Amino acid sequence: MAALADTWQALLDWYFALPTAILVPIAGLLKVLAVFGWIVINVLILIWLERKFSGRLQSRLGPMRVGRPHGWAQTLADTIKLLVKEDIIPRGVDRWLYVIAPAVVFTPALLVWAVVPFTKNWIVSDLNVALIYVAAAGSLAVLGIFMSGWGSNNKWSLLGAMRAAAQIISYEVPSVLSLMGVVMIAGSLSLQGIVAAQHRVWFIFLQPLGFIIYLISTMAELNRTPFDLTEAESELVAGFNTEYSGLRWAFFFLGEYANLLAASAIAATVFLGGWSGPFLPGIVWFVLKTYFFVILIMWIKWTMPRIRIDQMMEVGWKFLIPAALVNIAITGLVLLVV
Amino acid sequence: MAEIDLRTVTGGDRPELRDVVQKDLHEDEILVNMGPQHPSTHGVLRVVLRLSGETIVDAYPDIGYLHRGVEKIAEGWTYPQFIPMTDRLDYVAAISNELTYVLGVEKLMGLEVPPRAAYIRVLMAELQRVASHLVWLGAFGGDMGALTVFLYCFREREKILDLFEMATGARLTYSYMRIGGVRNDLPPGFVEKTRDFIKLMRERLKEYDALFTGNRIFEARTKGIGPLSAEWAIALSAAGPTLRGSGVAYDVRRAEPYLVYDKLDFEVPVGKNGDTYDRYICRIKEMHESLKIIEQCLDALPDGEVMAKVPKVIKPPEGEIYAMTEAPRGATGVYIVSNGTGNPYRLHWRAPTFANLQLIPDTVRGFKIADAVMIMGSFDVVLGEVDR
Amino acid sequence: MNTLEDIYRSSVSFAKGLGVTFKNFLRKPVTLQYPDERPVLPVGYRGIPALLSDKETGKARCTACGICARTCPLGLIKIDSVLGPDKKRILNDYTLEAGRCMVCNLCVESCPFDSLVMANDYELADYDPDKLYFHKDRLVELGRPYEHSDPFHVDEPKKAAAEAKPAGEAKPAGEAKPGPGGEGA
Amino acid sequence: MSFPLTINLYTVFFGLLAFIALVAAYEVVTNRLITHAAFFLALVFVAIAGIFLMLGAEFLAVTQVLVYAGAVTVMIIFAIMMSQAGEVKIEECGRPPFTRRLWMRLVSSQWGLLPLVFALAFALAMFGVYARASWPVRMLLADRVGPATPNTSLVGAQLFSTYAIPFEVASVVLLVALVGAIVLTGKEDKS
Repeated sequence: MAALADTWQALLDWYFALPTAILVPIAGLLKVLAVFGWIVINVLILIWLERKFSGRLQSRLGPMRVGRPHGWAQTLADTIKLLVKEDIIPRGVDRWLYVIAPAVVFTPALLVWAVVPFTKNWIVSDLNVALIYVAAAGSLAVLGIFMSGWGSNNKWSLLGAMRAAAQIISYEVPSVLSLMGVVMIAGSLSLQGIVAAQHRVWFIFLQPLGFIIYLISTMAELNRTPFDLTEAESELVAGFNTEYSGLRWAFFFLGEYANLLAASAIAATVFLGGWSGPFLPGIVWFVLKTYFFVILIMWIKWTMPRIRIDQMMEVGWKFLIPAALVNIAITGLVLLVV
Repeated sequence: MAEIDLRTVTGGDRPELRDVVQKDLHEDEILVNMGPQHPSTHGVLRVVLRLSGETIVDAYPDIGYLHRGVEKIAEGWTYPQFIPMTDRLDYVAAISNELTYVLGVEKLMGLEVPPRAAYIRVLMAELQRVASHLVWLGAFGGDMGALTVFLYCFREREKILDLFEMATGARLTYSYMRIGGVRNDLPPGFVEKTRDFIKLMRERLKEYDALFTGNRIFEARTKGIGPLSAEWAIALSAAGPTLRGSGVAYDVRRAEPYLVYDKLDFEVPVGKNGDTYDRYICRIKEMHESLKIIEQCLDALPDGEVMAKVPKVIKPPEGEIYAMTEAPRGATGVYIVSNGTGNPYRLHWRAPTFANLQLIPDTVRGFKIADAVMIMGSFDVVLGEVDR
Repeated sequence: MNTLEDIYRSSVSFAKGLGVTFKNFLRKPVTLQYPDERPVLPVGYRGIPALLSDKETGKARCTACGICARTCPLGLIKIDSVLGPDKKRILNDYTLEAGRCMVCNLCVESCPFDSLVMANDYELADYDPDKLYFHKDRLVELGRPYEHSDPFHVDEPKKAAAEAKPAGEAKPAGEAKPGPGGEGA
Repeated sequence: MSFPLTINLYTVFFGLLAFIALVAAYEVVTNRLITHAAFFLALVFVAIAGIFLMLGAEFLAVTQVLVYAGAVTVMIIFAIMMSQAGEVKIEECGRPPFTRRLWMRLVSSQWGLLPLVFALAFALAMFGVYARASWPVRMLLADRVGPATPNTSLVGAQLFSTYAIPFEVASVVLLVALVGAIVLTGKEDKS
């Protein structure tokens, strides 16, 4: 044990003695790897959780066979299955777009994690425009969906991509606007700053309207029921990922759950005080709050029927955006008065 | 571009369909094959959609992917042998098909079934109606993305299937009705279990209500979608809840009572606007009515035989007959021509969903793809019956 | 005002829906872990037709009359029999093409000697399609646990017929012709 | 902190991003598949955002991605898909292998060397500017030079003081464009 500790110390010493030009990129790489690992492990848990949770909601058991108790290894088995599946690129697809689309969909989910504070010190980069950065990263995913939709050379895919574009573009507006109230109170766009501003009271209590708008628009951006129009199974077969299979499809899946996790983490950070909390270490609070949102979103998903595309646009433009603007106005007035 | 778009796996469509769908195709419009392998066509229905954006300009249903030649098979089989085959027509409501068929043969032979058999038949048919409507409700929810309702409905249907299994020995293709009665009497404990089920079902129906009926999204997705006027429904001989949803209070059980329906107290729910929502409400109310009928049957169940005296070999006299019952999907009819031998000379099956299928183009026109899914779902199409 | 009412109504309906799913979350799952737990089959469950055998002798009760073979809508039953010395048919083999059987129960009902039964077995899949032709020995084995074809009550004529069996086919039903029961002979 | 023109990590990063931006821009101009051109345009925007980020202009970088890569590109792609350009099939374009395509572009096609020359000239100019200017490079040095001062407030203050009128005028112009687009695309209700 002592020898191991010595080796570790020696390694650290050696590392910190490195010139800056090498040290900084290595540190960055390590951070990226850590975040990637965090995402992959959590996605494995999330997929299992979604299956078990939806199963219980539906009076089922969910996976039970692979890995007892309660089929904990099911996702692992599925991952292996997807990895070894034959890689099919249908004839007539736009090869380049078809191939890179899954990566483009997944990358934004990875990017978001660069600014999410796990604890007081655990953060890849405390960007001072973190909140807008999150929105910007989210808006990139739509490009990937477009690539897959167009590249698949399939009408259902194309319809799914068109829907995705309309949906994500219109729901980005209320999503960002709903966060503005928080920014106005916190006086900072940095997520650490927002966490710090919540040391007395969580923003969910100061910004209930903003929270609801954020929740709805986030669910829309995540393509979760009632807003899962881009891959609405009963309408568009599988939407933009109709033609995908195997590893590429797995990337879409990974991206979807990574996005869910990221959105939940942002919601927990912005509205529930992030890692701050009594007694327990910060990381525990952070994970608890994140998973609270994950469960909430899953619960809504497995209860609601799906809304129609034009109705969804209507909700976005005619209800959420005005409501978000009203929220900003009220927040501004209150801030002026107080 | 249209030529290549409509290619099926076997290469090339039949010219009638190809020419029709491509007629006057505007350059803004695209043709999309919905089905025969599509998650929401409930089997192997194919609908060619002509879309402008997501709006449906026109729809062309194409059937025949499940054709088995049932009517021709009947000509080669004896009358009792055909009973198991009727199970395979509308496989979601097998008992109702059997009932239609045996009623037809009995009418042809002038047979009278014992009262107990008549009550058991009604009891089974109504249980089947609830089971079938549950399948429909679940699939309808699935069409709308509410998969949880799907599983709830199947959970409750499982209870009905348990009852059926108890009484008939099978869960899907019952082969229970016989010419002259039913195969066997109700097993001990069946009545009590059915009463328990009715109690449970009434409770669960409230839960479905909470998930759907008042739900804002559900209302937005169904109200005013796919309206069907009463005149048009009659003109295209729509059947079942699709017809009644449009406000036509026609129910074979009421209009031409068979078995003991004239002794039972039940209502025929009708809709007002004939939209998807009304068809939904009709079916939900029908489930309540069916539970009521089942209860009355259990109360009034007389003692006695369950089979009439029937000759060993069934050879109906020469003649032709049309018998009709109200199956869960609507008026199901059987037309039998007998030439006095042991096999039907000709048998024709009148499938309610076949008639309802004609309504698709008229009702989906001008709506979105998502609405089309809902509208088709609300007709409750079972392809086994359509293609025969 | 209309909008506010709408929002209120929607929220209430959503809350109700979430309440229902939550209530079901607390309920016990109904899933049956199939190979580990097995369903309790009701009396009279229809699995696959099997031959009933005599309790004492252990031999099949079948008299090779061939009515079942003619009743079967799909013609899956083949009976191989020889004419014994006392003009009685002796059952050689009884073949059921189980892979195509639709378990309609018509053969069991038609049997005048109460010698067929619907067995409860349902796990009869096989890798070799040829093994799905069930022969006499297997069918007798499948029918071993059952005493009568009618699970709820044994009606008298059939019972009598069953008892009368050793004495010969005193009551061949209606128009039963004692011809060779199948083309498989 | 000023940067001499030496080969260090930042120069490498800049070179990489600039190269990506230039190649992508070249493809935007010359690619015969209009959807591909649109996606390359998005790549240009992202690469430029990366350069902004290197220069410590986080707000600009993020806005660049949000508005240009996210929204504007999507609008362009949307327009392409809605228009009849979507009819062009990939096979009809007859994509030759990459090396031959490169050769065609460079030497023989009607585009010839022109875009490349322009691109190279632009690159040289950019590099000259980059070499001379003094950049507040903070992003990658955050650990060494301390936390960055937020430039969001700076941008905000500028927008609402010095550039208040242009800002408002621009927003009115955008509004007019928005309304115009709706009027132009909104079809008459036939029924």
